[in-house]
Amino acid sequence: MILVVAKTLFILIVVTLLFAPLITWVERKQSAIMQDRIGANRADLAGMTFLGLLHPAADVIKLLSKEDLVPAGANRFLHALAPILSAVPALIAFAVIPYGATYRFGDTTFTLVAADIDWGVLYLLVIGSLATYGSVLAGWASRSNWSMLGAIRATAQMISYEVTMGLSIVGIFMVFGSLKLTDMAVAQDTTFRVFGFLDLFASLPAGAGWLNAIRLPNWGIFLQPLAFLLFLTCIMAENKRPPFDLPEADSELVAGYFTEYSGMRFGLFYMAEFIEVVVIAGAVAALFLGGWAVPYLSQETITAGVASLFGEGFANLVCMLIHVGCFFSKVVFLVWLQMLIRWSFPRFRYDQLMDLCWKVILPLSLLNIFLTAAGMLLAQQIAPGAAAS
Amino acid sequence: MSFEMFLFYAFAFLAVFSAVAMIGFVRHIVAAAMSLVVTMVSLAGIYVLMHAELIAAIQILVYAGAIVVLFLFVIMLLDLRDGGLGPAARGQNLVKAVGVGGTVTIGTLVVASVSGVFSVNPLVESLPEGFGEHRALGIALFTDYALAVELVGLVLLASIVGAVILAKRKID
Amino acid sequence: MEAEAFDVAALAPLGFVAIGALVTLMLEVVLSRRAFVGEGVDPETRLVARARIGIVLAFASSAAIVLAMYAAIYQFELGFETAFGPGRPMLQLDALSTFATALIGLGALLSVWLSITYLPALRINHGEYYALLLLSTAGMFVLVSAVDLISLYLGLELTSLPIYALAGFNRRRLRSNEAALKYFLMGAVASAVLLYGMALLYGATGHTDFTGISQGFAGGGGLALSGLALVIAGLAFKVSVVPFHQWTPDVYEGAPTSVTAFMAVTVKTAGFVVLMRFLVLALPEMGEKVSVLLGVLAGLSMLIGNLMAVVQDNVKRMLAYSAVAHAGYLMVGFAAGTPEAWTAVLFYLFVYLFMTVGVFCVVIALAQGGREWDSIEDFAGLASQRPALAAVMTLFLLSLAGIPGTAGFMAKFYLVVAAVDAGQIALVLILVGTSMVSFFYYLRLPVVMYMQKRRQDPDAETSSSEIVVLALCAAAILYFAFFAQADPFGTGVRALDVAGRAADFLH
Amino acid sequence: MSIPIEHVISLSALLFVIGVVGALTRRNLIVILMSIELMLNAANLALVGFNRVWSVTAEGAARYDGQVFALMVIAVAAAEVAVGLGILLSLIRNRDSLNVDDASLLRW
Repeated sequence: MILVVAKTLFILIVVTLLFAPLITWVERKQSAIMQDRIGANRADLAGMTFLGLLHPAADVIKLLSKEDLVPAGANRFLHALAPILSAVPALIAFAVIPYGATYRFGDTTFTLVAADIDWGVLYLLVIGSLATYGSVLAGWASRSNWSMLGAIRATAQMISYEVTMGLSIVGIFMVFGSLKLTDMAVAQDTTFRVFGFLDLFASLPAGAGWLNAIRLPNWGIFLQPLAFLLFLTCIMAENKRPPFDLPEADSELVAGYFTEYSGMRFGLFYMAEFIEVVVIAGAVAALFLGGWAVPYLSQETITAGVASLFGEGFANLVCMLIHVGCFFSKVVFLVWLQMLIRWSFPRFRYDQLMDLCWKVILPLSLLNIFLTAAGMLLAQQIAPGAAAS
Repeated sequence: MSFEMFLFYAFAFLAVFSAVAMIGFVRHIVAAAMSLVVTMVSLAGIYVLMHAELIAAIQILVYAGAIVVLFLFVIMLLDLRDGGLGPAARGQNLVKAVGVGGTVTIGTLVVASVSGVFSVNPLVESLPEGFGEHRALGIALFTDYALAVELVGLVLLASIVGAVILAKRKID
Repeated sequence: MEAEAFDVAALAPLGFVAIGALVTLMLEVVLSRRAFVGEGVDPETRLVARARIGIVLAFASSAAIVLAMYAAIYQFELGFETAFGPGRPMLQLDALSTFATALIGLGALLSVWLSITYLPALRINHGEYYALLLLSTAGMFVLVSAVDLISLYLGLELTSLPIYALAGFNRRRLRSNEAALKYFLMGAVASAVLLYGMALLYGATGHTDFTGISQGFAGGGGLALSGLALVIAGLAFKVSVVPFHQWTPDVYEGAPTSVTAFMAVTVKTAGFVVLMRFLVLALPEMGEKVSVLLGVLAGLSMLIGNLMAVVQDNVKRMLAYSAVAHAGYLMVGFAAGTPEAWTAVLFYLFVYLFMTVGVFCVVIALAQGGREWDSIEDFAGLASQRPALAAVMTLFLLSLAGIPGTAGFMAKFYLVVAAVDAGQIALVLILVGTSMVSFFYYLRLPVVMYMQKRRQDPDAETSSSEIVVLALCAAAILYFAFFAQADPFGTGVRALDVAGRAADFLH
Repeated sequence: MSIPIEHVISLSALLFVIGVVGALTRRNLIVILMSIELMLNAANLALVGFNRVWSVTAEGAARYDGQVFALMVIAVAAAEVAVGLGILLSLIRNRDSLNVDDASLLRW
């Protein structure tokens, strides 16, 4: 019980108190670099700006001290509820994402994930579908045209991309044969032979045996490259950040569904968005980048290696630290990737957005499912039990 | 009372309360939709308690995530400023609804308990390994019930075609 | 012929219409692009192009239906009998289901032909019409062979959902919107009730397949009985039996007439066949109690249907109440519940198809200029202007009334004989009495057509497809009036024997 | 200890009745649609609940009739809502009211 609480608190604190504010800073710096500006550097403590790292703190103080306005004629209850409904799913989504493997310390065994449920991926989809309510209600309860338009766009966009998001990762379920994220991470802690498919035609000639030595980590991104692209697109569209920010398109709709929010309620929407960036990074890392897995160094290898020198308990601890570090470096990389995308592409037009979803991603994800099924059948022909794509 | 039972009653109360709220006493149609969501989610909780995890997930995904959002979407599209329920529809109907609902419920329960309606098979206490999990249910779906899955596909196609032809703004 | 449990050929009829639906959907898209139906084309050209596309789609869907019917008839002749479904039987392919499949196919085929000129006349010529019609037909094919609550429910929804949309297909017309709305709301409530009944049946017996239910049902018990009542109520709604008939007049009047014709014949056939199978397979022990319940429904339907029909001024509305009355007649057969009664019911459904399609075809033949000519006054003096149309209309109405010399009489005759044999004297008396009442309203139209002067002037030509349908229906009615049990042309097929073979499976 | 089936079915019956009452007494079309959804949900609850009762065959293998049925119902419910809202929208285009009593062109 204590372990569960500790794990939950750890991930909550890391994500909300560490990552989310940090990302606002990364975003500012990233945009500054890409636009050839200097970027956040004004907030200072006794003259020291710390590279602009004080801005997140200043933001929080500003948001907390601002007046909390509720527009006249708004539905007060729903207006107050909406930011909470927006933030809570983002916060609880991280519960199923494993940030470390299973470790043994003496008699206790534990897995570094807050809730190790069997249908982890479905849980993520469920949370994603519930996240829609925050924006819908915000837009509707504000009784403002901007908000309403933003909410209508948000609804249509989120429902559409939810469908394709679910379909795009079906290939991953098929390859790993599980919906459990911890299982997936364990499965990705291995490698596979890149040229294994050659076995289909003939066993390799002796001289070409080196081909067998070429191995890649058994990661989702290598097994399902198409799914990776599609899933990343969909989940970014779910988060409604640029270039998919039609619901809050500032040049047309002021701030979309949360136009009529101020103070900490506005802050909650803002925070939800940034937490979602981390959640996206975590989910993509867990599904496609091996989660906590270190490429070419499986858990047994690390543990055995360290244990031979310093004993088993210490080996597990080291292994745990390496895994957690590895996971969060992947998260940081993916966050940076999202920032890069966010500042590189112009906003879609609405019809382009919908066309992308229904006419490009949907057929491609169906194709991906089909190809994966065909590939798995083929792999079974070659060597029963071996995974290949 | 075990924790499981406590959760069941809590969910049951929430489900019934918000269902009554939906048809009885909310002032605005969006509030009615939100009550429906609460009912759906509580039912999903009950499904989890009854070892039907997949159903629970799908319940939230489809009902809360798609169906009610669709309702909200249409409500927003129609832009019902006056609350949509109409002022006259409330007080009198509430009395009527509570009256009819109460009578029918009590009647049902009395008849049921007298006639022993609920005397069904006893519960199986030792469920097979992994009962209700996605894997077992998925295998059942695509082996024994494959035909039903295909038929559902046709139903969905029919509804898409029907809904598009009815709701499309310009058709010729 | 014994087939394997997982024999895809068994699903040929269903497959043909389902694929046909997909093909028509795709074809419409492709052809619309080709024919420049898009932007920037003047409306006149677009209308012509649409009409052409409509004809192509009608032919495509006819082909699909004909193939399905051919497959069904082939299966019928082979004596096909297989429980279909991977792992567990969901559909039972046998004489009854193939017979009903062919019958429903015929109804759908005739409705497609009715639509060819009717849709352009009402300016609702959209390709989705045919796809929806085919999907609904596929649902009925599922329904007539369902031996499991799951396939029954899915078949029912697949049947109904497209029809809800088709009823509202004339989007510009408020009546059509409202018809769709009423049908949808009541239909959805009915199917929810049906579903709850199924859940209770499942809870009581532990099975969803009919035979399993019949085994688990043994003792009865409150749960099973309430489930059964809800299921029968839900199915009764679909076949518009009193007191679940309120939607019928509204939907019949508001929906486009070709849709009315389609659902009047096919949904009724499918609904009665599935009810028949459910009663016989799932509740063999329940004969007595259920038969009383069905008898009450039958009596109410005959009385209310016929009495309400008398006061109608709109032909489609009148036909709706007459449909309720006919559902009552058919329920008499259900109350009897003997093999002969089932045979009579199937034969009745067969004849009813021709009469009903024929009547609606006449209404369709008068439609033009975006408007229907469906009030009684619209028929005034029709005989002087379009004698052939008035003549066949009279024939159809006489047949519906059950006057000797028409197939309708023979159908009713066999039903009465079977019911008398089964001892349902009271119901037979009601049947005969209300049939007398029905003469009033059925004969009102011929009186108006022949005795009154023409007031309005529909100059619509009767199109060739309509002539084919009218001729076919009229010929069938005359033929089966005299040769229901005979075989004058030596084809080796006797209508009543075929119906008997279909019904025979049940016992 | 697991939840007694009687309680589950009572809850389901209660929800079903609430749905029926809503569908019959409310005049707003969208609320009627929601009530119908509630009825379907009640049926689902009964199906899943009964599946707990009939969860194993005589041989001890798991049986999923009720749960599979419930899944089908969820899918069909989505289809039904789509068609229902489509009909509603086409109606609203012609007549600006959501009140079911206004649908009165067709009577007796």
